[in-house]
Amino acid sequence: MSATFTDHQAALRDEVKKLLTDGSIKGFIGYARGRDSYHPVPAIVTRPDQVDGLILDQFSIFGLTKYLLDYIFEDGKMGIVVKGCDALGLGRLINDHRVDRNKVHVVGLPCAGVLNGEKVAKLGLGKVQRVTDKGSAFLVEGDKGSKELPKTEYLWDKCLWCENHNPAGADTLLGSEVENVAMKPRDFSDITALEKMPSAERAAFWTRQFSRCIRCYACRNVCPACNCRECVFDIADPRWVGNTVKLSEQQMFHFTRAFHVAGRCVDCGECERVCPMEIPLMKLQRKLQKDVIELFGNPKPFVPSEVEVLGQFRVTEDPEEFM
Amino acid sequence: MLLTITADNLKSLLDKLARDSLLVAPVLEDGVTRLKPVKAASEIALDYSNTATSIKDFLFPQSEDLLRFVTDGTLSIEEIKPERAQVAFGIRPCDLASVALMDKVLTTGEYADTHYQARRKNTVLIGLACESPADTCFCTSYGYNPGHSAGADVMLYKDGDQYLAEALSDKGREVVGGPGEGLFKPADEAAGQAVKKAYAEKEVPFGKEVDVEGIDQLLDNFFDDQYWDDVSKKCLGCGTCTYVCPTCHCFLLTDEARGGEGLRFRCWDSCMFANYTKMAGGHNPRPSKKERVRQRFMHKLNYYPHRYHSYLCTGCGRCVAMCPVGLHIAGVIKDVKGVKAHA
Amino acid sequence: MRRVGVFVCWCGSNIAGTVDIEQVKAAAAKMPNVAYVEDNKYTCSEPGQAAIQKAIKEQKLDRVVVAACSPRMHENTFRRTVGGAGLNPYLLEIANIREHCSWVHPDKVAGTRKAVDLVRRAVYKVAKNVPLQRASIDVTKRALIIGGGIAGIQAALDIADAGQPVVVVEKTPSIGGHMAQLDKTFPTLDCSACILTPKMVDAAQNQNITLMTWSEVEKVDGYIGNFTVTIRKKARHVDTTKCTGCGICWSKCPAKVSSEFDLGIGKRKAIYVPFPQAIPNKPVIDEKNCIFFKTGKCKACQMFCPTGSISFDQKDELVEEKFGAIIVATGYEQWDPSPYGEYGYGRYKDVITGLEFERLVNASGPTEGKIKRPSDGKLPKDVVIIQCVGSRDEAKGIPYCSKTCCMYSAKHAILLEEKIHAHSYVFYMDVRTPGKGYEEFYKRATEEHHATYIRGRVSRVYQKGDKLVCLGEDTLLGKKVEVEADLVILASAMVHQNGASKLAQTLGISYDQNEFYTEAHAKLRPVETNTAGIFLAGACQGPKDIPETVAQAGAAASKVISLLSKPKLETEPLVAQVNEAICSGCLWCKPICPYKAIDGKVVKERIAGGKTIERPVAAVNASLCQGCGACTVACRTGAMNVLGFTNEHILAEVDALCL
Amino acid sequence: MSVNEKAAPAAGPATNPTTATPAPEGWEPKIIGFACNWCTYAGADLAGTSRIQYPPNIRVIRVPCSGRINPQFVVRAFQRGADGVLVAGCHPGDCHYSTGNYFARRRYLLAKRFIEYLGVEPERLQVRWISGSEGQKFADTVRELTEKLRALGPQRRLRETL
Amino acid sequence: MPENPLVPSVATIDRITPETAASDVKTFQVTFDDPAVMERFNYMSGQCAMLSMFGVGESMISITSSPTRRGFLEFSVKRTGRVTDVLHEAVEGQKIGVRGPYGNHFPLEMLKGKNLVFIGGGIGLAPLRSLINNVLDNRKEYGRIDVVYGARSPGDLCFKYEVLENWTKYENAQVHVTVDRGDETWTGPVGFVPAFLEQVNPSPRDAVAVTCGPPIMIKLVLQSLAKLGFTDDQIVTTLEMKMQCGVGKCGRCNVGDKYVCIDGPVFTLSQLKQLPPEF
Repeated sequence: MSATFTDHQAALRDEVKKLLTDGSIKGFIGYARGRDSYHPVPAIVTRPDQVDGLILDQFSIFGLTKYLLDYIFEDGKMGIVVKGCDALGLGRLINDHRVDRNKVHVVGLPCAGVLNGEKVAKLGLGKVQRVTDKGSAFLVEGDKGSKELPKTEYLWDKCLWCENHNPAGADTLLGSEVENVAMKPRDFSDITALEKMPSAERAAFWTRQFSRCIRCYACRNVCPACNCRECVFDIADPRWVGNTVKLSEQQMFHFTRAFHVAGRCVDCGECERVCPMEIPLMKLQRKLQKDVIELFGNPKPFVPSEVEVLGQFRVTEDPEEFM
Repeated sequence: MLLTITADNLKSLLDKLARDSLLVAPVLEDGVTRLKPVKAASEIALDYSNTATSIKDFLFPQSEDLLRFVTDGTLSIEEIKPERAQVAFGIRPCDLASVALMDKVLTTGEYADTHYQARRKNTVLIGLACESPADTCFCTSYGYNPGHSAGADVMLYKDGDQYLAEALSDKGREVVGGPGEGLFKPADEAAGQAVKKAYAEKEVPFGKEVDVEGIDQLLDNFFDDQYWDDVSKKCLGCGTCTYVCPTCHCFLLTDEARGGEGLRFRCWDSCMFANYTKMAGGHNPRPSKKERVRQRFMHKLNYYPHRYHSYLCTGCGRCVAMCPVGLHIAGVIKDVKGVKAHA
Repeated sequence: MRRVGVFVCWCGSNIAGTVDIEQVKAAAAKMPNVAYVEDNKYTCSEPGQAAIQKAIKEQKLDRVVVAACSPRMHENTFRRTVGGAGLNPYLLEIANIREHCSWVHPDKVAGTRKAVDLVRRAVYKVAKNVPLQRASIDVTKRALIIGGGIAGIQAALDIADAGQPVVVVEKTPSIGGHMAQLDKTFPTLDCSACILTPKMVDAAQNQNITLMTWSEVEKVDGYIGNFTVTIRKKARHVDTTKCTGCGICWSKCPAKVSSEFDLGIGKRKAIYVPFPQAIPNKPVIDEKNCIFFKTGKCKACQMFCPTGSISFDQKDELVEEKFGAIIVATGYEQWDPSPYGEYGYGRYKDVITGLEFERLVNASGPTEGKIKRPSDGKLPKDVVIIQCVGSRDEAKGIPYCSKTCCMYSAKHAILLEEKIHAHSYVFYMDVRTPGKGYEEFYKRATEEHHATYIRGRVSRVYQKGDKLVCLGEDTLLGKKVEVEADLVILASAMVHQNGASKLAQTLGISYDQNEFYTEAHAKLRPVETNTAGIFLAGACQGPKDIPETVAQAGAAASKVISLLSKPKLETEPLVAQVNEAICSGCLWCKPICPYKAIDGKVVKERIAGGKTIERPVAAVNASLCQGCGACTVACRTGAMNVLGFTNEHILAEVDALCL
Repeated sequence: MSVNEKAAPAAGPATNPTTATPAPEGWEPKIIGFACNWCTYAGADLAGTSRIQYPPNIRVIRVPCSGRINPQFVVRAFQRGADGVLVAGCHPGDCHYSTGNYFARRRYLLAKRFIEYLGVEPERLQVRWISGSEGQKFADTVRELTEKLRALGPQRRLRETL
Repeated sequence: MPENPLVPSVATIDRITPETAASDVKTFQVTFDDPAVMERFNYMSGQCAMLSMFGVGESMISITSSPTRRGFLEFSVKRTGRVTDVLHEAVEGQKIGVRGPYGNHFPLEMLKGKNLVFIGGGIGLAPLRSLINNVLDNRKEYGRIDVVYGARSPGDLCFKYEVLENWTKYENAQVHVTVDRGDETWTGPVGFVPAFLEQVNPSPRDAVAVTCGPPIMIKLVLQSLAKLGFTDDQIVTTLEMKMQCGVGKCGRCNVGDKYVCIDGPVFTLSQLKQLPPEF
């Protein structure tokens, strides 16, 4: 049974303290306790005295890499803790020439899956005392009760088909690498189901979703692929998407955002997770992923590569539908 | 006068209201309960602590038309007046309280926001006291409570399988006496008062954790504190807190033209957005997250109280629940008190 | 507010016939920024252009919209007009209300409505136009000619005469092309070799001309004035600097193969010159048929070569050359008429093509000019000539007229009668003789040389003894005809050169459905392609006879000469441009660019707080960029734009059309 | 403004725009065409010079290359009220800029599916390779698209009027 | 007059005067189409109005004409963004939208009887021009007047006729003009405004200094004024902030609990010192 994140907490604090003290980093991006045991939040510490506020627990889902953009013009290195999925996000930022790898100290966190805090919070286990990895389940012991939670039910969806359990290229690795196998194959059945709907029904589905959008841009702001210096939605001239929240603008917004990320999405799912209106944004991204896989024979479009799918073509192999 | 109404009669009333005017009520959709126009009472969700977004959506909509203009050679401007009357059902005490805070900004002073005023005038607010405050709720910190009814035209309190009701304004009395005629029964005054008291005294656990007392003064000399630097680092710069907040009211004006015709809209804006204060020449007086985060909390807890003598927050807890990075007002209040305590 | 002038053209009745000009004018007058509206009978005419210039000055116009024909037709004309009036030439937009409207929509109401929309599009777009300046680039003073037939030779001579260096790349061992295979040329019947070979010699001797035979163009990079071309010099296995062309090698070569030049009627050796007058008159070794290459033994040629010129180790060589301009003169192929099973080509030896007949009748050909029929060497008495074999037959995929067959068939009839008193029966669909002296030539064939012209098609050819019976119908008489012939000549179509489309893709030029290269404008730019700096000469653009080919070659040459004689070239300013303020420097635009015009650079900038930072941005090399705009779509933030077709433009156009 | 129904009120509920309402009397589909300068625009010109008639429902925007046609333009056209969009360029291999249409092909393979996925009827976005010599194909494509759109009725899924 | 304060009234641009050599500053003379609106548009020097370019947006611009000269409004506008871009492309006779007047104004009561030092930089002279003309139109009510004005180059000087000729004609009024960089035509002083101000050396006695210009200039001018002995109560300046509504609702232009649009833009230095140092 592999170690849990909490097992690495002390090591992480020691490492960050050391790095901050010896001046190799000027700040560290990690996690801190949120409003309860189930919602750890990002924390950025710059002084050794803040380090004890850093935590690591099995609910540490937040992809922190986007914060690196706040420091690209500052001198010195930032430290950051990344899981396998986050490492892809970091790869995205590096491949997009937005983050200089040399200015980041990467602390890698091997990951056997992250518990879905939203789901676990509803179980009423109270304040979490301990989480133990039982192989196919996590035993969560809280002050109001304990429960063994099967991974297939209580991990985030993306963890189930994750094939990047170990962050590649970390400067420091917490513990040792974990077995890197997907718990189940990547599943596009929900996408297929949507595709099969009649146009009008599908339209109604998306209308309902998009009409909830409040245009808070949390999805954009958390997305490692949405890393433009100046986002197209913030540019007034030309204004591609209007400020109003009319349905057509919401749709233009979501179409544009999704398409800008097409072939560049690292499948971290953070957009959907942070959406306060619970819009199933990954159903947009995963549709594009599915099509990219099917059309362009790229089995892993979510792994950042030298040239992304829309930056290349194949003369004869690409499907020809437009004759 | 206290009244009672059965659950069935309440449904009938809501059906009537939905038929006769625009009825806005909580609806559960894809796991999110929010206020939406409904056509029938059956669409309404009653099992919710609070709606994801607030009554603000309907009094101060996220975008609304202000005027229509025609510019083909000459210029004509046609002012657009807000639409028809609406009834909002299921408004929680914190949101009722927020309306009073919005009123201060938008209807007082030299200029009144006529759109907001008109919507306020044409909206009947039917409040619904909180049975089970969420663990993010802290209305009591500001002196509100789960039974707080100020701002409601009609206030409802669930009492077993019926509702205790109180019409608190002429608009409210018109509902009770008009479409509600025959549906309400007089309540036993003492029992009714007991119900109200029980709601007013209902425990709000998180409220006990958040002590707002004196925070406005504490912040008077806090503008330059290192704290803003530290806390703002984790801000994602999204607008979630401001858009779900029932009291945030920042907006921008924007034009959209097609050919020689167009509309000017008023749309919500967020002080968390970098462009919010970016000037035409490119200069931004609030260039980083630090200034923007500081502005938001100083505004709610210091500037607004200076101007209007109350906090611009009702403890609805939406930002507590929804901020993706846990940077919310309750935390800031606690932090500032902590910093000040240590200082 | 802009002051846009809208000029609506009648184009005589071409537009005014189906578009209500008054209504278009009235609608235009109400469009935003429009300050002035005028109509003209012919806007492109001198008075029309003068009217625009006058209005620009008098009405203080700062933008111009011309609603007329396609911008592909007159955009440049009107840019000059506008420029002549002191406005920047790029403050112009064209509304195409002719090709896209009046000519295709006979319904005047709908057509007028569409014309108004198209004008509105242009008005909205032009409001976003900004003055653009042309940049200048250097020109490599050297031309490349692909193809060493008469077109290539003529163009090379003309360019060389003007003092510009020129390289001719020819894929066969000799220049000369198809013209070298011909016997006599119509309508004058002078011998093809007599007029061609002097030109070949001139080309070989001209200091300014470099001939690269047995070579092919492999890759073309760059742009007008600055092409970089990779040429494959195929291994010749003969050192041309040493070889004297004495001919011992091919006389000693034991491998006999059929001669491509003689279309299989004659033989050649594995080491060979294709024909006696070949230039260069130096052999190549045909690796496929050379015994040494097949078996590793022989080397007879090497043994006997008095100059030691032969080397079996030679490899293909890739050379990279720079050119300022390119002429494509790759010519044509004769269509293989086998698909017409009924004519028995390939089945009956005495059914031959026109080009094969040329070799048969040619004094330097395999029969030394004796018209011996292939089967038994007898001289034919009755010859059937079938015209339009392939040509004008959509079923065979050749919808067009090959243009030369009527004339060469008449020539064949004349030659047959003149040389061996054979009688020709010419089956034809139409006889087309537009050309100087052509009709007279055809008349001579019928009147002086007694050729029998039968209007109709041959339906079947079959062998009967040593005769070929041609069954057909005389459609004029409405009678079945049956001719017993000794020889049947098929006037087979001229089709595109093998690999024409591949070369087009290498060059980045376009071709039509028949794989002939497309000229920039059918009438007004017949020798240019749409790719600046690349020109066309000869039959690669479509069937042509010799005079036409020579004329076009001269025309292409003159275009090249004028291009190369410019000290600098002015480039179109409609190229990509980076808004550095919002560019993230992600450089996803870079892999998209076909011209490698995008690269990264670092800009310095002061940020809030007064700190100066460095950050990467994309940079466009404006002289490499051709303005395709593919990069713009890769740019999420919209920092990459194409001048003249900016995001702002296109969004405005969409808005205008959707009103 | 063009033939259109009033948009949903800005506040509150987004009414379902796909609810079928019959096409207004005299409605004709509006098609925005994006055509590359070198092939399709030339093809459309050829249709003109050859006097090949086709329905007057299309309005063409000339762009340098199909690689220039941002899918966002297409969505914008739908937003502004286009009933159909034609995206057209040179045949693969024939691009004046060598490779623009290959990128376009990839983009539109994805974009077309994605726009459909959002609930726009697949017929409304047509992507076609039409060469400079294919005046007839241009005319046929427009006719075919127009007929399909006539059958489908007005596009309301993405449309928004002021 | 529209009921909603956010709805502008239609006005016509009667005259456009380029101010600078590069034409990046132009003065627009505007009148409301409805005379009743014109009549009711009572403003004071220092106030602003929101100009609407429909289809693009609005921009808050200070009124540069003096309320003592009625019947029209003048706005001097530097081309800096989308709205001002299209405004600069406007032609005479074109219609625009105007709403206002907004904000507070220069404290005339406080200035009365005092010696006045006006210190302006570049387009910052625009609001001061309203005040200076106002004061000059009531010349007797004020003491000595010094106008210290600077611009980057001679071509960047605005209101040249008034600055260089008209104002100097008034009694006991002096105009001191400097440029950061001279050119072949310039024979006057060269140097930055703060240093130049110290050379001009106005006396703080019975004086009030009013300054307006780019933030960096104001910052240095305040230092120079302090050096010259002006107290915080003797110094009046203006703040600049992004605005949308102009009526204290939209939330963005506050500094501390003051909204620049309704509580400003004019503040005395002592008032400013009560406020947070940043926005």
